[in-house]
Amino acid sequence: MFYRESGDFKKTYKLDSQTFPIKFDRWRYYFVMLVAFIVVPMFLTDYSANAVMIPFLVWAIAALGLNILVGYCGQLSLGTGGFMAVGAYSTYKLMTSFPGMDMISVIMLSGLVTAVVGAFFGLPSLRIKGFYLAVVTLAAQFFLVWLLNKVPWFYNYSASGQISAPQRELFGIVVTGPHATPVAAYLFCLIFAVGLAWIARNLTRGRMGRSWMAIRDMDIAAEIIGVNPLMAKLSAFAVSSFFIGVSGALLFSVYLGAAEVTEAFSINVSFAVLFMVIIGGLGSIFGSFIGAAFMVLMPVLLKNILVGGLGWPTDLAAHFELIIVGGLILVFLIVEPHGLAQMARVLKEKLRLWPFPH
Amino acid sequence: MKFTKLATVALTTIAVSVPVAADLVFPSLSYRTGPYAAGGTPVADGYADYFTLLNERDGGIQGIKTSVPECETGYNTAKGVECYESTKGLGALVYQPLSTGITYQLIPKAAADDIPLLTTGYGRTSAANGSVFSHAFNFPANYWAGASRIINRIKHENGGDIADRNIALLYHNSGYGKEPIPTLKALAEKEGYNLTLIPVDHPGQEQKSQWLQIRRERPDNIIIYGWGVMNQVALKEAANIRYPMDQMIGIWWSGTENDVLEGMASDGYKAATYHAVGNDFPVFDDINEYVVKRGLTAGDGSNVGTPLYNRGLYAAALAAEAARTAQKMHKTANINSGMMRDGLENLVITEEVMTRLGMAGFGPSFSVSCENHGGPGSVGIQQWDASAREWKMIDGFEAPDMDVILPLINADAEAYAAENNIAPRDC
Amino acid sequence: MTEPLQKMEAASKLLELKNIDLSFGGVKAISNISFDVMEGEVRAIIGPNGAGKSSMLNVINGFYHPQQGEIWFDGKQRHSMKPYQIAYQGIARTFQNIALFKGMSVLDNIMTGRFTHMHKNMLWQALWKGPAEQEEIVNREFVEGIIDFLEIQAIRKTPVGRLPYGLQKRVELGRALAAQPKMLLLDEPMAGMNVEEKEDMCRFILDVNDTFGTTIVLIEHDMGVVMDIADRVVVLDYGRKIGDGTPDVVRNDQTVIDAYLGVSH
Amino acid sequence: MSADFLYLVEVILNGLMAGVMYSLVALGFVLIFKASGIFNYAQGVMALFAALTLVGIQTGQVPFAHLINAIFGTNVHHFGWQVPTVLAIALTVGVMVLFAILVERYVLHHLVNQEPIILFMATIGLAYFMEGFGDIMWGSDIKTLDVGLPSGGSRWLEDYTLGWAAEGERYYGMYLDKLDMVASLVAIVLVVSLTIFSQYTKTGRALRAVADDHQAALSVGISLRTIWVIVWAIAGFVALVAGIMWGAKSGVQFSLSLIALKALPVLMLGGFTSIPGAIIGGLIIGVGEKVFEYSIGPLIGGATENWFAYVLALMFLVFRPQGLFGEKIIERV
Repeated sequence: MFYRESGDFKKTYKLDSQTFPIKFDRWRYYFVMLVAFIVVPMFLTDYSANAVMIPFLVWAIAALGLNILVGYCGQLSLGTGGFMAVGAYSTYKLMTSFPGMDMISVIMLSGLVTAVVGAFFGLPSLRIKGFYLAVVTLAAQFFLVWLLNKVPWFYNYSASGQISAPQRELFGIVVTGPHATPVAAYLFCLIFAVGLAWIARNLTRGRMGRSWMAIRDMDIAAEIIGVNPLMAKLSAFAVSSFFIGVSGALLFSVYLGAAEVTEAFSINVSFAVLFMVIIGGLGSIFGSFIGAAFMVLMPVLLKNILVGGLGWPTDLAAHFELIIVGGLILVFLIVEPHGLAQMARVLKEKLRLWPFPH
Repeated sequence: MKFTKLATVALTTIAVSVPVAADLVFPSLSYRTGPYAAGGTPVADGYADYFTLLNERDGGIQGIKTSVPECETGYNTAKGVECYESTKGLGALVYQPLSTGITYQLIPKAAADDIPLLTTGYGRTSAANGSVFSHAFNFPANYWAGASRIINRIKHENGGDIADRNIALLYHNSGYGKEPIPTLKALAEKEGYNLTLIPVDHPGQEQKSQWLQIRRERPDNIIIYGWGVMNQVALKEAANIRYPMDQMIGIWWSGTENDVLEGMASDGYKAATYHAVGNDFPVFDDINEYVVKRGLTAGDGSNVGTPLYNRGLYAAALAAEAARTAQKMHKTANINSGMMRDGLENLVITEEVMTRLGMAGFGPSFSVSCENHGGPGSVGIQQWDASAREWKMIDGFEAPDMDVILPLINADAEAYAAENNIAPRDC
Repeated sequence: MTEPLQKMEAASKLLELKNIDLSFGGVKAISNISFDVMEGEVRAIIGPNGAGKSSMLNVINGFYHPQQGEIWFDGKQRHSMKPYQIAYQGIARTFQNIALFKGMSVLDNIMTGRFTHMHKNMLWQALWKGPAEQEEIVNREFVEGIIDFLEIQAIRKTPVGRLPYGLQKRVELGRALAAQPKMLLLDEPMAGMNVEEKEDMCRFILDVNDTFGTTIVLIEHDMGVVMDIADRVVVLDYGRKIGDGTPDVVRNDQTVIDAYLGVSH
Repeated sequence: MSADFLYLVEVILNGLMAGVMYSLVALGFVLIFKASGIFNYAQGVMALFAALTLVGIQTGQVPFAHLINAIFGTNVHHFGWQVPTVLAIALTVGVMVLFAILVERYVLHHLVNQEPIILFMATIGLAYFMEGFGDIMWGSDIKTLDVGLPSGGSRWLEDYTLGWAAEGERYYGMYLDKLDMVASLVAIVLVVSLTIFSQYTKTGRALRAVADDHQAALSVGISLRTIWVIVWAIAGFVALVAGIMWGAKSGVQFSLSLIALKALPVLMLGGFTSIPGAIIGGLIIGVGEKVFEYSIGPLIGGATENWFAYVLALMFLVFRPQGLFGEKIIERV
């Protein structure tokens, strides 16, 4: 009923390879963009920006990055926390040593630095596969955290190793630091989120994406039809680390404002982002956003309902939050093992035929 | 994307509940879950119970009821920021985030929202410099004062001369644990002892190589800056290698009821503290009468009088006293967070004030000023008496070595001001 | 009979293998085999199971490196090259048990075959609009040609995992053809197919050989097919070459008959 | 002998002991991976839950006390009786078997023949669920675990080795922790019995068949349900043993579930599918970690154990990409 699909034929190949071939989907996409860029800023309060929307966007970018590596290229990585720390600390060093540099190039440069570090730690992935590859990235995670904690140069010799983001503007609007208005910070993150989502979309449907998926599905066959496995894996590590570096930079400069490497970028971050990618749906851009939404917003929503609404004691509420999140993961899994994105796809298939059974 | 829209709309309606008319709001950012639950729960209980006492006994502060909305942070900085944003709108007067990580996040935010931060015994030490940190207070003591007081205690135990003694610092390898290192190094040059640093990674369950190193090098004293499971494991390993307990001194976060072992194993273990121990103070009789008997305790009432419970109670008492000062200064009972900041900046705690609160001798007397938000930094020493199974104060509140600490505080504060181009206020 | 011979004299040698030795640990898979493949020829390799046919194919496309012997391709001797470098030389293949990318649709699988012919770097692809999209469309048209050729237009967008066995074999052939190879290696393309599907596959192979002029090296058990479409046949048994020549010569060769009828050694 | 050499021997011995403690945790992972191809992320939380249950039963604690008090406003905490250790352990094993049955019926039953990443996701949900459930059931304060295990350093060994070092050198005798020695004995007994069980008994062979291919095992008539219940029950028991050993060391509290992180490098080094690999991997990691910390640690700032364990596992993996004892990955085209 929703999908007026019959007679919607594509005449050119260019049209056929659109992101949203079905007209209804295209309109829904434009509507979501309208809401995200115009409607949400209108209703944005301090709480909904700093506790809901900005963390969702930051974690969505990280999930997007990891999805490229785990979902599209099949290389399991548990080093997300360490790579985000590299992004955050390079932002801090860039901001403090080049105060004049504008924020967009600071964040992009931090992403590039992380991409180089990520590619370096991707080297062993040629020989080691599957769960064992996780050890390479875990070594990266613990080593990077140890290094950033131990070498005082990274945190400008401050006593406790904490780094805090000084105030910076972009085109005259304050974006980082305490005086940044929620709308400015939110839109700054949103631009990165939407831009990077498009870059991920384009990369994964072109030649690069197909070579990644070929490596994921059967790397021997991929190698035989001309895909250089080292280049494919390293490019996946580099692009994924670029995204994760940008998300680490945004987490530090816009979302939290200050960070301490052992606490803000610990191994739990790596596991959390991996869960977002798996629950959201491996190998789907939309899945990364839904996974991030589930893992970031669900606890906040539950907390507000249990503590704010029903007035439960905070520790009971926190425990029930864990139970409900764990229970939901199990339920979603049994209903649709391939994650929320696949569940959405199946739902869409039904809607296209609804109310007819087949 | 659709899912997130629903979530935001639902959220904004709940979060912006109507601020309770004219209550004095003291939000409590507590952690009762996660790896540090055992440490956070008693502090949160003490904090909430004191305000319940004020409501029950005096009908609030000067007639205005106090309310303590609690928000679970689980000692996690992201949840801490979320709790701050969600309770800020309820007319919060002062924040005590109970975690160094969250304090660093909130210092710039709270200054922008004109809400003061009170971080007694933790947080950013250089916040003691009031001209740079207008909205952050960490009286009566901070980590550097604690470190210097511990060194003075060791000097006192060895006749004032600790030249080329070996002192080891066993510290939690995080921001909190590394905070005292610059001070201890500065004091090492001045006093002549040599300092070895022994970091322990989170969570600190496995410290075998650290304690083998200690057993080999046999340092004369060990200073512990630990938190969570690391403390229990450290004391257990020390008992295992039969290291003399009375040569070990912990900071106040390593000298709590959770850290000492069963039986006589940790008898003689000392810890710095900025408040008294035990419950033979008049205020506790009121707590029992107005709070425990009426079943209004935040916890199960079993931790009243323990070091952590007293710390929460003391923090609440200081905040209440500052609110009373603000009410007197601005001649209105219904104060807002800006007035509360002035109250904190002009707080004077004397022996009479403490006796009025029923806490005579519970904490040092001090006064806060525009440029000194850290107070005198006076710290006492407590010792664990295993036979009586309780902590005993063995050394009064004395000021630390300020001429070493003050330049460090000012240097760090100026670096922060330069980095964030803040113009220091001329007090 | 004469027509394949003329084709042979005019053409030059595309591939030449000289006394190849291949062993895994102690086991000798291939011992001292030499044979050549003419350009534009349909060369068949036959022999009982375990004779070393698939290993020979893996040697040709660089997946295994022989311990001894030389490989000459297109007139140049090949030194130790990686499989993907060999693909760029123009060798494509299908696999005995289907090696399709299950996570992708039929169209994507075949487009992956175009990998060696697309050159836009990562930045262009990230931008997408402009050269990268242009290149994508040009290659898409070529692939559509192959899809029409193999008559699999209907299943263009279905995920490969869902297709029946016969269609998967066809998609795999399509992917190999998409690489526009000089030489196409087919590893039992007709295994597990019914008669009608076998006829289709033979038609495709012959059409590819005629229209695109691709040299074909074919491993096949079905003697009827081999005798019909192959120009020359190599017979392997226990890793040794026991016969080489046109189908008729090989059919009457006594050693080949003994090998097939199971005379004990 | 010079003191330095004796110190090195002491570090190596203690490294071996620490390695044993790691492999105790790793054993649970290997068991479940061997029988169902699942990397069980919830193994650490199972150890925590088992230890909490043991202490709860032993001290007669009322389960869900906090919840009951919150709902009914009562103030009930303990039943008031003390359960002897052996009975408490038996009851806890019963609880873990019940847990295994429930997990099989409500989670694994629906996920037969899914890819490992999907099963891994199921264990994530299970870990979150058990974490919240354990805290609500037994409360989140620190409990001391007293199961009659010896604690403290072995005095006899210290006095015996006191005179070994050359004169004039400061040496205080060799230090070994009694608890670690007991843990090593328990671990060795556990490994030997599990290896025998999986190699030579009928169910053991069925267990290995299920690990390779769920459907093939089903087709041969092996009942997947009973195998998985048996395996998760054994893994629950191993989790209880690990919980006891680590709990005796640091008290039973939330951070007990973080010991799983210590087991990861052991798994990577020893391979996911071999029980002896878990022990030998643990020993190598334990010794390597401690010797590196002893020799190079102080020069570069200490606390190097965490990342060096992974670097060590990585060094081995580069030569054998499937771990020391894992099955060789055969790639047929």
